[in-house]
Amino acid sequence: MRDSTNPGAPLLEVTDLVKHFPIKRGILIDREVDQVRAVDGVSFRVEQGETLGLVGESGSGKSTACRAVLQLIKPTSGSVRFEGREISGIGRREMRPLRREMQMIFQDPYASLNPRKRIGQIVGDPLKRQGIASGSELRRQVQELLERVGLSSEHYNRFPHEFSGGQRQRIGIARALSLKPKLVICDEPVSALDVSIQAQIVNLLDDLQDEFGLAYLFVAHDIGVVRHISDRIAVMNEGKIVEQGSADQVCENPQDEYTKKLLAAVPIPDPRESRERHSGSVQ
Amino acid sequence: MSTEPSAERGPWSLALRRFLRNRLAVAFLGLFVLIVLFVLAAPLWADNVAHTGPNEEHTVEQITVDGEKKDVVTPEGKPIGPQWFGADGKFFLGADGRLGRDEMVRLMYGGRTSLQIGITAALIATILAVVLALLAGYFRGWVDGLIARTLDTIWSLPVFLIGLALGIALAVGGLKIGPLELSSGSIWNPILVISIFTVPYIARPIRGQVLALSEKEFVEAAVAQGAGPVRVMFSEILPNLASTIIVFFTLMIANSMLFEAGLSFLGAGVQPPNSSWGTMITVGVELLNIQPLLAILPGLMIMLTVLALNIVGDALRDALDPRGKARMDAALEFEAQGGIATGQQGATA
Amino acid sequence: MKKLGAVIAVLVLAALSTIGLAACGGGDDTSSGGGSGQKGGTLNATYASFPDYMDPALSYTAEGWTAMADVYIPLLTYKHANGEEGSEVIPGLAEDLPKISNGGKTYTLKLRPGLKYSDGTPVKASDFPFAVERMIELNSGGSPFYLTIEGAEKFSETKKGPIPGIKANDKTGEIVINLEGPRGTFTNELGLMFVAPLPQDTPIEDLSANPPPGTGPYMITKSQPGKGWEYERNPYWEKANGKAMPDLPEGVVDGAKITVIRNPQSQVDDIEQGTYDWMQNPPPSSRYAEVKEKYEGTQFRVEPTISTYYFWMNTQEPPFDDVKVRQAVNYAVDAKALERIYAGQIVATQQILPPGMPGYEQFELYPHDMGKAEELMKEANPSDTDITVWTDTESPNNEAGEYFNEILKELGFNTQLKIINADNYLTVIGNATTPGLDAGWSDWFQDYPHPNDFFQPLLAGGSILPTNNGNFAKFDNSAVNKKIKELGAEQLGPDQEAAYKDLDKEIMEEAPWAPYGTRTLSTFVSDAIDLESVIFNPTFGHYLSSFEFK
Amino acid sequence: MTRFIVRRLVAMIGVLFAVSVIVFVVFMVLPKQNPAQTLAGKNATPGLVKNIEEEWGFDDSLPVQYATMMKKVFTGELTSYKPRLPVDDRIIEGIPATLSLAVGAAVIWLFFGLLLGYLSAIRAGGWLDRILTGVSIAGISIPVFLLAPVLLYFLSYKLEIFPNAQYVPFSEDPYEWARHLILPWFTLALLSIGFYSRVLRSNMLDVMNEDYVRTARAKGLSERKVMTRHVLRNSLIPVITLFGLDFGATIAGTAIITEAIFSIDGVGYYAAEAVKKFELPPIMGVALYGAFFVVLLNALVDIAYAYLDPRVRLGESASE
Repeated sequence: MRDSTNPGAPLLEVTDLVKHFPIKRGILIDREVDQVRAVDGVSFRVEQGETLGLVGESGSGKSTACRAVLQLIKPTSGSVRFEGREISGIGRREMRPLRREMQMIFQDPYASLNPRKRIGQIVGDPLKRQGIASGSELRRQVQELLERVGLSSEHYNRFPHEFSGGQRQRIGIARALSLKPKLVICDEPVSALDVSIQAQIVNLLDDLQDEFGLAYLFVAHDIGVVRHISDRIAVMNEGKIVEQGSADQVCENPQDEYTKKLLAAVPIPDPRESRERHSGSVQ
Repeated sequence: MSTEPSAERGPWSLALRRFLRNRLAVAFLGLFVLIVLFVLAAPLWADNVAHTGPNEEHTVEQITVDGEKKDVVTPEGKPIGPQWFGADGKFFLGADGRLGRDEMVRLMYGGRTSLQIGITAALIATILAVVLALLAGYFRGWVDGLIARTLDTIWSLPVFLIGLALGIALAVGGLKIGPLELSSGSIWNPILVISIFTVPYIARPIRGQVLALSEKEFVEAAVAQGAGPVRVMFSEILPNLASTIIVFFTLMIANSMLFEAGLSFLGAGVQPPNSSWGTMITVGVELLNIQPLLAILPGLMIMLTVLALNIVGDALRDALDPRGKARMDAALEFEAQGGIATGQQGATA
Repeated sequence: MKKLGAVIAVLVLAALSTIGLAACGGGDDTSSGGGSGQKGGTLNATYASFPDYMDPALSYTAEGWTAMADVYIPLLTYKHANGEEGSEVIPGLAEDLPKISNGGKTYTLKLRPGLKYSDGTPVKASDFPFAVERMIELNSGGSPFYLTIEGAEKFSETKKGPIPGIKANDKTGEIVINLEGPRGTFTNELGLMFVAPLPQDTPIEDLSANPPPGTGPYMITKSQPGKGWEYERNPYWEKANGKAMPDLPEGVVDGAKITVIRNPQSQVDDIEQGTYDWMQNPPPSSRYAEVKEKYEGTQFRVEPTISTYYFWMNTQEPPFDDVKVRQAVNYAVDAKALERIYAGQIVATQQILPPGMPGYEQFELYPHDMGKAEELMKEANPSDTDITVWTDTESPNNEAGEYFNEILKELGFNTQLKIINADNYLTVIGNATTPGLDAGWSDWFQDYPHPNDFFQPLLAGGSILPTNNGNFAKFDNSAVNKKIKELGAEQLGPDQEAAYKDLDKEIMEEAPWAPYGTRTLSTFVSDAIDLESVIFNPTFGHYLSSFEFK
Repeated sequence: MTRFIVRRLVAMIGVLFAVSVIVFVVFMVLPKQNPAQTLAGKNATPGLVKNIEEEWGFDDSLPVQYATMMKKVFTGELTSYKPRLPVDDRIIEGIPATLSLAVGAAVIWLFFGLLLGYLSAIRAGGWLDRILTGVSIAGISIPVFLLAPVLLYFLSYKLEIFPNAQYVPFSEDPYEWARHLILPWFTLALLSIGFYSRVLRSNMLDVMNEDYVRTARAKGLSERKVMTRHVLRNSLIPVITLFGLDFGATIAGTAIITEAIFSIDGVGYYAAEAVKKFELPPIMGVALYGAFFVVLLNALVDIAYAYLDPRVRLGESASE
C-alpha cells in the first residue's frame, strides 16, 4: 500500500462541481420546468501519482462527473482545477494543450475504438495530432506502447474487430498513455470485461502507474475492484459524494448507509481472484 | 480509409470477399462494365462502322442494302428499321426518327450522356447529403432543425414542374448564381436539378446514422484527445458511414439516370440535338406504332443499367454490412423515397 | 416531343398558333347538307385540348373558333363551305354585306329583324357595340383588329364608353361604324366571333365555364374547362333565327358531346374503334400515314390550310444582314426533307403567301442546291458565325428546328439550338430583350383570308415591336412598307391580288425567310359519320352543323 | 405529445411557405417572362399588353405580386389566366379522379407487394425468392413514361383488352370506372409492388431472427401461425410508415405522367396542362396542394412514430 499522504499542490482539484440537465416543456417555446441533478455539488482532489476511486451505482453521476472534469460536457457550475489552473468553462482551443495531460479510458472497449481504423491509427493519432511524432518514429513509438500494454507490435495494422474485449481495453489504455498524461480518468474500465480479464487489466493499470507516475481517477460500481487499486475512495450517490476517505478506512469502517450497502453487494470472490486481490494488496 | 497497404483482413477485404461470393452480383457488375464499355466505344463505332456522327441527319438519303436502294426515311416519315450488317453497319439499329440519324450511334452517345449525368449527379448529391447529414447529426439543435426543414421543403417541391420552369428560364437568359453560370443545353442543368432534389433521400437516413455514431465513445475519445468538430466529423464519423455511402452512391446513379429520363421526357433534361436514353425514349414513344424498338431499346438500356446497379448495390450492402439492420432500413427507406421518386413521382420527386 | 403529357402533344400544332384553317379541299366541293343521311343523333367527339376560352370575345385559337362557330354568329360570317368558297364573307345577323362609304371609312349594316338569343332575349342593334366594348374591356387578344374604329383606342385605355365610332339604332336595326382610316380587311374582321353580338346583360368577365347565349343553331349547355362541353339545339333557331337567316344551315345532329382527350394516340384508337365519332385535331404524325392509307376517302380527308411554315433570319444583324447569306440558307433548306419530317403533313412551298390565299401564285426562287448555297456563303464570307437557332417544343416543329440547326452547321455556322415551351415561344422570340435572336422557326395561320394578314403583321417595318413582335426577321424595307400600307387600305380586288403577288416575290428576293411549306390538317371521323357532308372552312374549321350520321 | 404535434404543424406551415416562395421565384422571377405578353396573343399591341398588365397586376413589384397571389390563395380567389377561372374549382374537381387512381393503385401495390414479399421471405434464398427479387427490381427500373404508352398501345390498341383510359366517374358507372382504371392502376402500382415486396422481405428476415420468434416456435406454434401472427405483424410497421409517405406523394403528383398519358382528368392532369401553358396561378395552386399532402403525411408518419417510440419526442429535432 502506497503512502497516500503525499504533500504538495493537488494535480486535480474539483470543487462544488454541478451538472444539471434541464427538462424542458412548452408547446412552442421551451421553458425549463425541472432538472435532473446528475452531479450535484461534488468536491474531491487527486494528487500527483495517486489513485482516487469513485464508486457508486450506475446512475449515481460518476460518469457525468468524469466527463465534466474533462470538459467533454460543460459543467453547470463549480470549479475544476488542474495543476492549480481553472479549466472549467475555458474554450476548446485553450483546453487543447491540457488534453495531453489528462486522458480517459472508457467503459466499453467495443464502442470506444473506431471500427474503421487500424490499431496503429487509433493509438498513433493523438501523437500525430499533438505533433509529437510522425512517420517511422510514430510507428516505433506506437509499437513500443503496444508491447508495453501487453500486445504485439504486429498488431499495428489490425482492425479492432479482430481483438477480444480485454485486448481492446489494452488498446484503449495504450491510446490514453500515448500522450504521456499526468492524469488518467478510468471510467469503469473493467466492468464490461470477464472477471478473469478484469484482474489482468487492473494489474496492468497498476504497473503502468508505477512506470509512468500516473494519477488515476478510477470509477467503478464495484467497490471491490476500486478498493484494490485506490489509495482513497469517494462514494457517490444521487450526484453527491456521501463518503470520502482512504481506501481501507472506507472499506473497513464505512460511515454511510449507502457505502455499507455497496460493500454488502460485493460478490463473494472466487478463490483465485481473492488470491490475486490478496497478493495485490501486499505489493 | 486505410493508410497502410497490408490489409488482408480489414473490413474492406472481408467485404470484397463476401461480395465476390455473390455470383449473381458479380455477373451484374460484369454487365454494368459491359454497358460502360459499350458507351465508351461510341466514337469507334461511329467512325469505323456507321460512318456518321450522332447528330448527323440523313432524312432524304438512301442507303444500299444488299444491292437494293432504301430510303432512310420514307416520304410518310417512317424511319428505316434495323439493318444489322446489311448496310455494312450503317443503321445497325435503324434510324432514330424522321431526322434519319443512326440509332446505334445515338444509343451509344446517349448512353454516355445518361451515365455521365447519373454518375455526376449521384456524386454531387451524395457529397452534399453527407456533409449536411454530418452537420445536422453532429451539431444537432438549431443546425439540425434548419437542415431538416430545408430538406423537408425540397422534398415537398414539385420537382418536375420546377425542372421545367428552370429549363425555360435557362433557355431564355441563362442563369447566374454566384460563380456558377448555367446556360441552356448544358448537361449541368439536369445534373443540378437531380442532385438538389435527391439530397433529402440520402441525407435523412445518413443523419440518423450520424446521430447514433456521435453517441459512441470513440467520438468522446477523440474529443478527449483534442480533436475539433471537423476532425471528429470527417476523420472519426465519416469512415463509419463509408459502407452506407457506397451503397447509396450506386443506387443513386441508377436513380439519377431514371430521373434524367423523366426530366428529358418533360423537356427539362438533355437538350436536342444531343441525345440521352431519356430523350431517345421520348422520341421513340411517339413512334411506338411505327418502330417500337426506338422506345424499347433505350428503355431496355436504362432498365439493364438500373437493374445492374441495384443488384450490385444490394450485394454491396450485404457484403459491407452483413448485420447492419439499421443501415439496411435506411437504405430501404431511401429507396422508398428516392427509388420510386425517379422518373415516376411527380410532385414529390 | 418534349412535353408534359407527351405522347399527347403532337396534337396541338394547329391549336397553338392556328387560326382559321383553309380548305380548297380535294376538288370535292360539297356544300352544306350534301349528304343523304339521317337527321338527329348526338355527335360524340373529341378535342385534344380545351379551347383557350369558351367565350366568343376571347377565344383566339382554332379549337375555340371551331367550337363556337355554330353558336355565336357575328353580323357577317363566312360561307359554310369547303375551300375557297368558304373564304367568302356573307351576311350573318346583318341583312346584307356592309355599305362602305366615306372613302372606305364608314360601314353601314342593318340587323335582320326577329332574331333571338338562345335564352329568348331578342337581338338588338345595340348588342353589337356592347359586344365590341365587352371584348375590349376584357383585353381580348382580338381587340387590336378593331382599334381603328373611331374612339376605340381611347376606350381601350379608359374603358369608359360608349365608343363614338359605332352608332346603333335599336328601332331600325341600323348599325353605322366609322373608322379612323380606310381598312381593307375590316369586312373580314366583322366576320370574326370577337364581335358577335351578345345580350347586354352578359357579365363582363370570362364566361368559359358558363358560355353566354348565342344566336346560332346550337347552344352550349354545359362547359367544363379542361374536360369537355356539350351542345343542344338552340330552341329559338327553329322558332326565329332559322327563318330570319335561311341561308345558314340548321344542322343535322340534335346535339354533341365533346370530350377532351389529351393523348392523340388514344383519339385515333377511339375513332377507329367507333367510341367517338370525330376528332377535331389531326392524327399524330406517327399515325398519320397509317390512318391516311386505311381511311382516305371513307373516313379521312386531308384539309389544306392557309398557312406558311418558315425559318426566319434576323435581317438587321450579322451574319443575316447580308442578303447573300440569307439566300444561301434558302438554297440549303430542302423542303423535301421537311415534308418527311412533317410525315407528309406539309406541302412544300417557297414563298410567303400559301395556296388558297387570294394573291397566291406559285414561284420557286431557290430550288434546293447545296452547291449554290456554299458558293454564296463563300462570296458573302460572314465574319460572325456564332448564332442561336430557336424553335418550340411541339413535334415536329422541334425536329424542323433541329433540321435547320444542322443545315446552318453545314453552311459553316457555329450554332446553338434553343427549344422553348410552345406556349411561351412567341413571347420569347417576340421580345427584343431576349439575347441571341438570330434565326429560328415559326409559322403563321391566317386570321381571315386576306393577304394583308400575312404581310402587315409579319413583314411590315411598323410591326417590329419591343415585345410581342411578329416580324421576327426584323424586315424593314421602305418600299415594301409603303406598298403594304397602301394595299391595306384598299378593298380586295383583282388588281390588288396581282399587287400582292408581286409583293410576295419582291420580298422573297430579299429572302428574310426561308419558307418551306403549308400545313395540311384533316377530317377524321368514325364509320358512322358521312364524310362527304362534313365541311371544313378555311377560317372556322369543321362546322358542327355539317356532321350527319349515315 | 401535444407539444410535438404542434411543433410539427408549425414546421409544416413553414415548409409550405418556403414552397410557395420557391415556386413563385422559379416560375415568376427566373424565367423573366411577362405573362401579359403571352396573354395578349399573337396580334398584340403595346397598349393591349399594358392593359393586361394593369388588369392582372403584372406591373406591380414582385413582393407585391407574391403577396397578392398568396392572399388569393387564402381567399380562394386564385384564378388561372387562360381561361380566367378559379384554380380551386379545378383542383377540387380533379380530386375524385386522382383519389380513384391513387387509392386503387395503392390497394394493388399493397396487396401484391405484401404477397410477393411474404412469399419470398418464407422461401428466402430459394429460386422463388430469386425470381421475385429479380422481377421486383426490374419493376422499379422501368420508366413509367415508357411503360404506360407500351401498355396502352399493346393492351388497349392492339389487343383491345382494355378500353382507352379516361376517367369515368364512379357515381356514373362503377363497372366502367374500374375497367377504365385498371391499366393506370397497374402502371402506377408496378414500381411500388417491387419495392414493397423487398422492404417486407427484408423486415421479415430481420424479425425471424428475433428471440421472441424463436420462443414462439419453441412453444410449438405451427410455422404458419408463427409467420402470420408474429413475423408478418411485426414486419408491417415500417411498411405502413412507407405507405403513408408514398401515398401522400402519389396524391400529390406522382400521377402527373400517368394521368396525362391515360387522359385521366385529375389534379395531375391539371398540373400538366398548367405547366404546358406556363401559368403561375394553377401551378402555385397545384404545388401547394401537393406539398400540403406530402408534408401532412410526413407529419402524420412522424407523429405516429413519435407515438410508438417516445425517444423520438425527446430528440431535439422533430424531423425523424
